[in-house]
Amino acid sequence: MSRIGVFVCHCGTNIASVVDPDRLTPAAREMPGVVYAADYRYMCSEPGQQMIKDSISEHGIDRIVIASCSPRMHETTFRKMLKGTSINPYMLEIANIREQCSWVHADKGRATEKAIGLVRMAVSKVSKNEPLYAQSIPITKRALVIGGGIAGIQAALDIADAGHEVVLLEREPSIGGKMAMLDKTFPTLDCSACISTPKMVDVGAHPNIRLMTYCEVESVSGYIGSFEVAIRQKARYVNHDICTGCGLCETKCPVKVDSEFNLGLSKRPAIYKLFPQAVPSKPVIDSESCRMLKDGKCGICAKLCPLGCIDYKDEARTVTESFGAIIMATGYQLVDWAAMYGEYGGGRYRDIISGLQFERTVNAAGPTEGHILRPSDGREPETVVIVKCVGSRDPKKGKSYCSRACCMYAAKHAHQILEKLPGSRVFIFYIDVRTPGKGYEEFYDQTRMDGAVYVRGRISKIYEEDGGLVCQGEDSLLGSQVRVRADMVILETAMEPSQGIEGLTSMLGAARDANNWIQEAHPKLRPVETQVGGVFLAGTCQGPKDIPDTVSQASAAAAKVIGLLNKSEMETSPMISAVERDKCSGCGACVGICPYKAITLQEIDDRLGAKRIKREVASVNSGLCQGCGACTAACRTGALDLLGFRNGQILEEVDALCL
Amino acid sequence: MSLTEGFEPKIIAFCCNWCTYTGADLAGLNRMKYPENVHVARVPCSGRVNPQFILRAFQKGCDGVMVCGCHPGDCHYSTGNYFTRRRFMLMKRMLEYNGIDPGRFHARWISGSEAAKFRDTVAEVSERLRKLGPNTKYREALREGADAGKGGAGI
Amino acid sequence: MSDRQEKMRQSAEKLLRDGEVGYVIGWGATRFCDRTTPVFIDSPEGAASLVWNEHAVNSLAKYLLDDKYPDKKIGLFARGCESRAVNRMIKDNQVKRESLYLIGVPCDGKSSDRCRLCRERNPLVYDVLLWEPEANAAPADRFERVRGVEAMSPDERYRYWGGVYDRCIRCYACRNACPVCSCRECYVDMGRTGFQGKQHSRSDNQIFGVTRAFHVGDRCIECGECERACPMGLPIMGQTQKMLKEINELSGEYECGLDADSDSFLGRFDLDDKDEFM
Amino acid sequence: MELKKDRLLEALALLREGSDVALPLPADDGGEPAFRLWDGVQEPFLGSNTSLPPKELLFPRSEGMYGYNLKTGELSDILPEARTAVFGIRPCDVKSIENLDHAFLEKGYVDSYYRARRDGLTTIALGCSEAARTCFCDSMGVAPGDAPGADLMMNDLGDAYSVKANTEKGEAVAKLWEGLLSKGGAKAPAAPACGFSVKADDSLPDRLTARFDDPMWDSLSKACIGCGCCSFICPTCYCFDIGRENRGACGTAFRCWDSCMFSDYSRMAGGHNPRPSKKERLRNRYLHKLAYFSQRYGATLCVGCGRCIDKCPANLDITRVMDMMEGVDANG
Repeated sequence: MSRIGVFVCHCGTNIASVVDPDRLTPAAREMPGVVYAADYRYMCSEPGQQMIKDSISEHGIDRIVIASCSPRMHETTFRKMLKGTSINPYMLEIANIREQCSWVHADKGRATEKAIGLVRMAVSKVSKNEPLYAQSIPITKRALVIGGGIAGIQAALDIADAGHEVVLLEREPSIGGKMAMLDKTFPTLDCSACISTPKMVDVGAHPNIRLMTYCEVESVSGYIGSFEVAIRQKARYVNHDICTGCGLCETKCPVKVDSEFNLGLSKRPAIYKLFPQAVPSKPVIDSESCRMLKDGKCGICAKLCPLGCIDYKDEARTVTESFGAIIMATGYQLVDWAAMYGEYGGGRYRDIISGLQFERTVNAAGPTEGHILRPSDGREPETVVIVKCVGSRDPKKGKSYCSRACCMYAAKHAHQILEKLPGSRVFIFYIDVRTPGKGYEEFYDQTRMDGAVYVRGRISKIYEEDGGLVCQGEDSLLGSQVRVRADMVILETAMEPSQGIEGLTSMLGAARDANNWIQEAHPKLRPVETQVGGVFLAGTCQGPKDIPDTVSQASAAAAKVIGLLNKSEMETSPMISAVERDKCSGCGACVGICPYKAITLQEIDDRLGAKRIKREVASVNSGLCQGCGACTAACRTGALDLLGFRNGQILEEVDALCL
Repeated sequence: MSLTEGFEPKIIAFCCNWCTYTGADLAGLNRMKYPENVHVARVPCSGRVNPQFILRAFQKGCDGVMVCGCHPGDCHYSTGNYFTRRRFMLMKRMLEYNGIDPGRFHARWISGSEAAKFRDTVAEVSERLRKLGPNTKYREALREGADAGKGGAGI
Repeated sequence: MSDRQEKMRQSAEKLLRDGEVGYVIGWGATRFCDRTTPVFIDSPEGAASLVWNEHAVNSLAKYLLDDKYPDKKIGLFARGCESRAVNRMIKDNQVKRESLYLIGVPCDGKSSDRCRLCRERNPLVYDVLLWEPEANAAPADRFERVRGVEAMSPDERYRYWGGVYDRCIRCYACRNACPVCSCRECYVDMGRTGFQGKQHSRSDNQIFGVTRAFHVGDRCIECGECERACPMGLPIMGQTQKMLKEINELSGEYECGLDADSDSFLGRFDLDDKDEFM
Repeated sequence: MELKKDRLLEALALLREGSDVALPLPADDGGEPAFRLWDGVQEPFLGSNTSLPPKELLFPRSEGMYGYNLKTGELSDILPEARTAVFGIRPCDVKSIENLDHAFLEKGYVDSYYRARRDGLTTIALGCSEAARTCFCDSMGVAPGDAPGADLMMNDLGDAYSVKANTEKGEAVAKLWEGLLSKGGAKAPAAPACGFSVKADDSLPDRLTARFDDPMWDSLSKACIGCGCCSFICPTCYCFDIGRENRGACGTAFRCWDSCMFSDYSRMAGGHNPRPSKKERLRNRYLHKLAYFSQRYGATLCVGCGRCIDKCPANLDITRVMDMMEGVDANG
């Protein structure tokens, strides 16, 4: 018979206020196999853990049940604690009497009754637990960073500086991401390029970083320590090994298409660098618009190129690389406000632009060399209206969340307009002004001092009237309708996950939250990790945030990867499938179920009476198996069982519940 | 006073650790309230739930059984819930074909962020089972009432 | 009928004389004229005891599992149901095609209710074919009985199946006659894993009935041997055919044992499988 | 004495006041007829013998033995207190009950559960008027028309049944039916002979055990599929397995039918099995039925009811080994 110890946690009042420990602990003492039961205010605290360790040695306990918060919170904590005792860390079961009992039930009596049921289930399950021992798997000392924005750049640099090899993957022809588009950054108003371009150059020159631009992830297999990633290099039609980036080819290309980088405010040729400071500063040919590639006529760039870098026959190639860890830094994109809000003209009025389009307009390297001009007639606007929370905080038509950074960059835009166009007037329509960072509130005060007029209320309609844009809304502080004739309107639109995030996350097995942002493992405990071992995340792909938060998250994710790659081996969870050979008939029903291809049929020698025979049995590769258990349900005879969640254990839980 | 007044159904819910169990925890974090009838048994993936556990649960005394997992496509182990779907599309029909009342077995996809959906599902199942009353099926000895111990040789 | 019997005897005798097979599995006479019993002929003279008449009802394929590692090939007379069972056991990795010598004997319909359901009289796989294939008789409506039970109310259904499983004596003839049941050790014999008690109670019988249907349902070749073998005449196929009916509805026309490599329904998945668990 | 046929139900109803009455009853949904407790209304099935033997009256498929509580260490016995009268039991089944008595009550060990049911049982035998195809009871020392071991013997005289009491229990029943019985009950018509006969004399046990290593066992057992059908419908198979049903700290131990034909019947810890293949198991079953039991108790265990011949999925036939002993093999 097992000697079980049950330890009930009060969790301060979180549990004890609803589940009565003075009824639960004695009830636990009565359960079959329980030799000791005690309760304490904070079981996960140092004295709490010490009390458990002392009781174990004192009462000869060989397995424990802790009735406390969710196992997702402190199962690892209590397992580490058990490492210091005579008990194997897996002789532990946790009854979740907080998140799934005291916090969700009001009636004290019935909640305690349920807690007793949950503890009985845990006690019956632990009676069938067995000691398990971790295995170790090799770690490939290379990291993959997906996404070349500031998050990816910062993470790649940190990992590379720590001496590990990094591959930085970017979908666009150049790294830089959204930050490269910006003019100034708040709150210090230092120029965005002065921060990001040096880092981009460092990335380009770093011996440990291999830059793979114009590439996409095609497929991912394997698991932490040995991911196999197939990377599809899109056809560039320019040989980057020889090209010096002189730019001659770009000058004569007859094609003029909208520049994605300048968000349609200017045109670009078919052979182009994303922006002047691009890294790598070498052009690519856009196969959709290049006349030579589409209809076989032209070829001017090939004639012009002194080194003959142009190769119209170039094809996409796929290369498979192995990595120990992956960081997702895929960033964000702005919502399509025109589709969301017909009231703002639905995109008909050219002088209504998004925040990023304004960044390009005010940027010295932008289409207007930094002069704030109206896209329609190129005149300098006198009155500018900035509308905040366009698409954010609007569950009905847009996104329910706040996009965090717009309050600050709206103030920045106002400051830039007032500075560059003396005598101009700026109205900012807001619901709230959120300035949660260091120096943010002071920046906002300064903007108001500079003369930006903050009007509290939403703009309900914008329409054109004799050359100007009438913004009609309300001023909820004055409680009156407001109409402003503006020459230009900037909409500070909501952020949303970048296009294609669904495909990437399903390939990696990472989950997404209700708004499609990548789901972090735990907001406080593991903010830069995903639920998939070895897959981390940084920046706005996890949710809207500003550049300071993005950079700190990038360094945090890099630190996690460095921690992983510093080890040559890593312990894996021992809760994986195991085969009982003399029960296995070798039918192979399990082989096709395993998503990790961890099960193969293996020939073994055996004896049938006096006769020597060879027969096939299933065998589980402990490195590949992630312990999902889908194979065990396919095994009819129960030869394949999941350690830690054995059929016997789960059935005990079912029986215990039904007493 | 209906027959099932004061009857508290006993429901076991096999919840996948990565989605539904997380959603249930999230419901706790948000202090949502739901009936006490559902006891959660954590499994690594809904694919781990062997349809035979359901038969066992009904035999041993559960009034209702739930199997909850990630939405297809979100499985932490990528394909676990595709198998769950097929297995329980069949087992649900086999149970009803063998006489188990249709309201007693439920399989639902509840993701880690759908705390409200977890609460509503639990409330809905508990209420429905409170109306259905206790499950007497799948638990008898041989002939209804014939006890193998006392006389008549249990035939 | 007797010239076919003669052909069978000659082919068996020749195989045994040439030493191409270790033994041949066929049907032999019993004390009663309307019953045959499987015989295992291992000498050319023994071939004379082979019998072929409308009472050769037993399906012979399952005996291959008693000798999974033969020194020489095993001869087996194969009708439609035997060949589907052989396909089944090959796919389940229990028998190797190269250790079998299949003597194709197209079936002319035997005197058992299980033949009512027959959809394939001619052997789908064989090494030699002794006579011309037979025309398939129009099979009975495949899911007629299942629809009958489905039409009942839940309580009626429970009483119907409850009555059936009251009479089950757990002799496991259904399991031991079934070519799909090829586990080394059946889950029901393993009390320790706790899935199922050894107790003969209505609920344990029900659980055995439904569990076995679930285990074999998506691989069942519908030969009907389980019902023929059951001493208590229980409608065992009623359970497995419910599984097949549902699989047909969920993923289109579905029949097992027609070849030796197609995957079973529960062994694979489609992204756009029907889903009602949203 | 004699009981008119049309007064049979009346007589059985009288019996039913004092104790349960078990009759061979047709199954309510077209299944096999079997001995079941009579509800006082249903017409008994007297056409031929039932496929499930009456042994369930004494040795049910599954019965609780004792309850226990792990926490308190308390044990509680579960003794059946059954008082049953069974009508329509055939001479071969009456002989099988005698054989069960040997196994359960003699040689120094009395099975208390069997004892309790056996004491409460009154057997009212009914002689056979015609033999089923698979019957061979007259070869096994059982008279189709007479059952000396029964408490009360009745034979079908056409429009009435002759009634002869053999034991006090029989006399008690005869006394109970006094009002219904009438004079007559002359000698019963000659009992029918079985369709075939086999030689099962006193020397069979020794001759059989002598051929323990004979290759005939191989050919006999090849067609067996190893199910428990023959054991569970055999009136004289009495093997059982013991299991436990736990519900938390308390539980009950039960015993249920087991069959020596199962592959795991004689498997020991560590996997060794003295009877690893069908050959050993079938040989053991036939030798137990025809040799070992008579060597130990002096009576052949097989009573020739023919149920195993009728119901075997592979049509094996125990009489074939007896024919082979005589150098004749009916199967050729």
